[in-house]
Amino acid sequence: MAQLNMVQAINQALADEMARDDRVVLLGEDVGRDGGVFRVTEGLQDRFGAERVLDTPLCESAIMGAAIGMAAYGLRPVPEIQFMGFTYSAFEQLFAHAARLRSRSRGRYSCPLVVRTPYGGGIKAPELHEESTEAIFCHIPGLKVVVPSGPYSAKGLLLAALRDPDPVLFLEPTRLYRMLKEEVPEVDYQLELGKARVARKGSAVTVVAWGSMLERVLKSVDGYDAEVIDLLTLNPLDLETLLSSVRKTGRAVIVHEAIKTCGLGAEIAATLAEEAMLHLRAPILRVTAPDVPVPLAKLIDQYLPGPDRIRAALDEVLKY
Amino acid sequence: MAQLNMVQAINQALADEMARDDRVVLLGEDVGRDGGVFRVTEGLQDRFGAERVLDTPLCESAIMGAAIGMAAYGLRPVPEIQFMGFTYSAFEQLFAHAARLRSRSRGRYSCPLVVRTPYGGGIKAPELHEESTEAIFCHIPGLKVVVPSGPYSAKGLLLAALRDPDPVLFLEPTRLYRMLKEEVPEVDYQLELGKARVARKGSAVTVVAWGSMLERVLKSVDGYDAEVIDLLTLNPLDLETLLSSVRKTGRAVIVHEAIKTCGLGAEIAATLAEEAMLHLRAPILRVTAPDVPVPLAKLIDQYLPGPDRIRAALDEVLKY
Amino acid sequence: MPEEVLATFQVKRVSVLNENGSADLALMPELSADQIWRMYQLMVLSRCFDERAVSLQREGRLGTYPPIRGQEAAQVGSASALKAEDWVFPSFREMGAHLTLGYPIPQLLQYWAGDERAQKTPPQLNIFPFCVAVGSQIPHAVGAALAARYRRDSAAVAVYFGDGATSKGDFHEAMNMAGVYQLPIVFICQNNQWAISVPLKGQTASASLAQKALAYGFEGVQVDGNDVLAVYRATNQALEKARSGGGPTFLECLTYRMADHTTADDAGRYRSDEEVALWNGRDPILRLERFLAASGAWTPEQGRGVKEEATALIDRGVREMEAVPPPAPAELFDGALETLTPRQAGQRKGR
Amino acid sequence: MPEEVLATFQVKRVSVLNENGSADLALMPELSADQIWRMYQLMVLSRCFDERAVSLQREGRLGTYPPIRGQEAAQVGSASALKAEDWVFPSFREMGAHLTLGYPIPQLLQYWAGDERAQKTPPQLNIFPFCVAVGSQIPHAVGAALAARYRRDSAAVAVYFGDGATSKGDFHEAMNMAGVYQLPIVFICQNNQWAISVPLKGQTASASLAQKALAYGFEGVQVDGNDVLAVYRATNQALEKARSGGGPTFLECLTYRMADHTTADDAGRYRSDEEVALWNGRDPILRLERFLAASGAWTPEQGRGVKEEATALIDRGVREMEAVPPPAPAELFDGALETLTPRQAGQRKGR
Ligand SMILES: Cc1ncc(C[n+]2csc(CCOP(=O)(O)OP(=O)(O)O)c2C)c(N)n1
Ligand SMILES: Cc1ncc(C[n+]2csc(CCOP(=O)(O)OP(=O)(O)O)c2C)c(N)n1
Ligand SMILES: [Mg+2]
Ligand SMILES: [Mg+2]
Repeated sequence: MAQLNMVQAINQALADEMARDDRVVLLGEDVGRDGGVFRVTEGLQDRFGAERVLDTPLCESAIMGAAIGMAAYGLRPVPEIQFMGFTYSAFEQLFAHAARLRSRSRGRYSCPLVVRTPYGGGIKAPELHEESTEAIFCHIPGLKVVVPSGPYSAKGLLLAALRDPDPVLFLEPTRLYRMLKEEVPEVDYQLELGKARVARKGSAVTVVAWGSMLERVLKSVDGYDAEVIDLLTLNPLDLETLLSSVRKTGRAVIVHEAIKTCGLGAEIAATLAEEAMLHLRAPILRVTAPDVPVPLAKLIDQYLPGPDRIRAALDEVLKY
Repeated sequence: MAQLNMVQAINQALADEMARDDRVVLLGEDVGRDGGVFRVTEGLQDRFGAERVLDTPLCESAIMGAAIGMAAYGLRPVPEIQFMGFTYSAFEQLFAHAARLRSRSRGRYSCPLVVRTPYGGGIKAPELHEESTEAIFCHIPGLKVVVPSGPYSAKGLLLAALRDPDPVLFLEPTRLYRMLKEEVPEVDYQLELGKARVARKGSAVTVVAWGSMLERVLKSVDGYDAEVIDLLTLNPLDLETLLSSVRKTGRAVIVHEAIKTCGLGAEIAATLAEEAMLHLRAPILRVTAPDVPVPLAKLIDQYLPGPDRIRAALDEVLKY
Repeated sequence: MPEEVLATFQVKRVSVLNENGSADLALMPELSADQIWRMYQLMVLSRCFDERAVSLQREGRLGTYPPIRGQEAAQVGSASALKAEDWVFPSFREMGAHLTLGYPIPQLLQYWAGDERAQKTPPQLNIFPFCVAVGSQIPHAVGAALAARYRRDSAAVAVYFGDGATSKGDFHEAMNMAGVYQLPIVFICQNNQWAISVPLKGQTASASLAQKALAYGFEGVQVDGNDVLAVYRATNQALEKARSGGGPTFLECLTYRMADHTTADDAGRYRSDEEVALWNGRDPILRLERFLAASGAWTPEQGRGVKEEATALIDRGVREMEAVPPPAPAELFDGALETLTPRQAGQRKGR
Repeated sequence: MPEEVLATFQVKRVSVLNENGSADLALMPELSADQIWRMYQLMVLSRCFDERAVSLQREGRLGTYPPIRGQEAAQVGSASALKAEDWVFPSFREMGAHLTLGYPIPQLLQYWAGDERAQKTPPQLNIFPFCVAVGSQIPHAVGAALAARYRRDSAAVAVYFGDGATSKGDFHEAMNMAGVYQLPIVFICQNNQWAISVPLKGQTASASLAQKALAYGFEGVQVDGNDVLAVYRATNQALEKARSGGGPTFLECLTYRMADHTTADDAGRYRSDEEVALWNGRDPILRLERFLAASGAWTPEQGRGVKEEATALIDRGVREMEAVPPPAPAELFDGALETLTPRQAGQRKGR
């Protein structure tokens, strides 16, 4: 098995699926000739041709909208939005169309597409290049939202997403792109969407994280009897895994890089407060960014949850 | 004092503020000559002229974007988006610009605008005319989100919003536009943004609602010792009022017409689970629409939370 | 202007029938008498459908409804040029196109009665659901055209929208993309001169909508939208061009919204009776009747016959539509996803 | 084409200096020798700023930076026509315009070092923050123009963007709105022929960007964007027209991005050395030097003097920028709202 970073793992998943299924077509700004600004699609245009890896004009809404038409026609488009911050101008297409097409047409049309976009902070890039507004997309019924936490999960989840019959938003934690390498099987494997992973066993507190926060959480919980859950799919949530862990530990801390108010942590906490209330021994704490826009490089480290804040929350719930 | 419906109350607030402050300029589709599709701006173009009540082309993103430029220049624009479902194509402008302008320019520019839009279900209208995606907008730092529950709160909140130095999304529950009349003072009065209202006193359970659900909740709690909180401002939440009620009652039920997953109910429940956990005697329940797109007329009554579901939730928490 | 001229452009206008119904024979499209008669029947059927829908709405038997009155030639003429394999992306005011393509009448009515099950297009047709968010269907059509080309299918794509839609960003992004990829698509703009209360002048300072295509490097043509033969001709040409790799065309069908914007609207608030009367005189059905009458192909009696047939079809459609049982609450979840999420499945059980 | 012609259009092109630097005297804008010299200095200053920024980035002292090399004439020429009262909406690649308008050098650098405090434009200037979301600043400019007109101010508005931005919906919606209201605004498009790796042909099938203005009913002009005098002339005319109620103008400044898209990009992956070499020969600074030299107004020595002065200014700017203390964590909350929400206030306390 090869040691790959996440960029390579995603590239491999795309290449394998394109080889297997000629309905898979990539489109987006700079995905072709240039291989994507992060080189995630490098070599794919050379290998599969310009009709399967389309360099588009600069128009996120039409990229998303065209992908919807392609999907309805029978292809399996993979639109790339260059950064999550630029999905906002494609929001109507995603919300009112991609996610609703099956329902609006009562199944006559479906919309099997995978929107790929780099996601999250910590890369010291310009404004709108470090967004983590996943919660907004989890409020869209009909859309699945997936976030890998490393090369292995990236390949397995992407292959599953590419074969899902409905639209999937695939968020790629930019900070992890080249940060870690993992063993990634060359063979085809899928990680089922909607299933979380227990990344570390523990019994005193459950810590929930995803994407690039997972790595940070795992580094921070040393010395704590913490069970760490790597969500992997943000919508639908794997309630079973979450609930059974929290019923065991009685305590929950949720860590995310998005702002606090109406972040996905709210949904997780609310679900626990609805379905595991009698098992909870301590307040459910959320360790998040503050409720302000993502800052530029000079303040990004102060913005993202760091080990100090994570450990302070653990100490706090463990007081109960 | 006159008995006004909500359309009249909003119209009065706009007219009064336009008379008082020549920086207030309305813009949107059909707001001028036609007086708006719900007649909310009726008579204002005749009274204040076409430069103050601008009929725009059909372009939500530019309506919002132009309002941002006007606000930065020193005006107090009031863009109307004809239905909440059409704010999605203006989402980037609202999120990446209106809400961030003060922060991006470190106070050199500000963005005092009020986006008005009809909101919510129950009017048996075409697709995208009955959206209630307020939670998405509450995840935008820098934006306030306000929802009146009747003519009196509509006028008082709108006057406060129009004088707020920062952008406000003002959601007008369409179902209530002409449903109820209330005494509305002709004089100038403001309801402070960020303050909820105890709409009914009670001690066994706290029910939180807003907009058109408030009326439904008030009708449903007859015979229950329920305290009903009318949020009025969705962001920032009035945590004080929420917490002091729940600390007293020990039980909370949140009712909203949006879907459950990542709805505003999640934030409220999560905040309670964080700050009032030890006072809670029962699971926190959310009575919401199911996680599917808003249906057309034939199914809308089955979609929106009705009295049965509200009462079932009350019965459930009162078991504890 | 001392500076040099970089480029010059021309935009053309097509009409076949003048207002009196006499035809410019040089421009007559190749259509048999039967085909023209079929178009006439469809225009009358559309008119009947429309009148009935408006009165059903008044009686509370349909929801808000957007009349197509005045736009029958634009819709029937363009849709008559389409083949069953073609993909069609309507806005919400193309019931004449649906009828022309054979969309079942009960199902069309059922949609306006507020039942999304009616959007399940019959399998032999490739019509997308009605699209209420103005202009947002246009990129979908571009995507379908991309897919058709990718598949080497001979299908072409037609997308319908109004004058108001040309102000939306999605119109622009989609037109531009279609130009870049030279796609097999026809953009059919029904310029009915109003977007609710906003007249064309308030929508754009462009003298015509057709010239907007110049921004995208392909042809834009203005067509007399009340002239069914001109609309057919232009659409047919554009579709042939699309199928033969000639790329996209933008058609501006200049017509008029004779009725209110919807049954919830009162156009008397914002436009003059004179203007409406003027355009009543330009009724597209009247024009075709004059053309047919001139060659003896139409008599008032035949006209009545066509209307009666149409009425009978609509009557039956209404009966069938009203016999459809209302959806069960669990149908809220139909098509939410191929496989419901656990939460959705739980919510469904509760209904 | 048997159909009738609805309309014809012309799009013009303006250039004053040819590639050898000789001027078409009929088109020379009214500029004193001092003014032209000032433009020259600013172009050199812009070049120095740019080179320094790139090397600071390489040393890790700045973040990702988008070079303006090659676009100095387009930026200095247009900004030289602006008045202090005018409102300016940049994209992210107009450092030459900022320098021309007098934006403090340390502050400009500070922004690219990742410090948003640098976006607090000095009070005497009406420059909006840099805008990274391509095209999204264009509607703001339209709003400012609406406001200026509403206030009966004599200010005009200029908005800058690239060729890529013309594909965005916001470009279209804003252009269209400016046309409808006939606003005092100049749209300045720097067509540097690339949007990252996408060449103009992949961006639009339109033969020129200037002709896109035809879709909005106002004038579009193509300007030689490497000719500072032509850019000045066209911008000045457009601003005068704007101020006198003549409505909007779209200027396509045809230029070339001589460097990588940003310091994170490698243009060698997608474009040929020949193309780059060709445009290196068309360097806008070279062209102005040739023009000045022809009348004896420029010697290599003077050129060195100008460069040295510029270098000294940039040196000082770098020193001042690096002397600014880093922001305190609590500054995250600066400008979040005029009054922080209770939750924000609590979060601020924790820092
Ligand atoms: C994005 C969007 N904004 C606003 C509306 C509300 N609305 C419905 S139809 C309409 C006017 C559409 O005008 P046009 O495109 O000319 O089509 P027509 O109604 O004339 O057929 C408006 C503003 C909408 N449906 N979608
Ligand atoms: C909406 C949006 N999409 C994508 C990007 C990423 N991006 C940054 S610059 C750029 C190309 C812009 O091209 P152009 O408008 O020609 O300006 P130039 O870079 O040539 O100055 C892209 C795709 C962005 N910043 N904003
Ligand atoms: Mg119209
Ligand atoms: Mg460019």
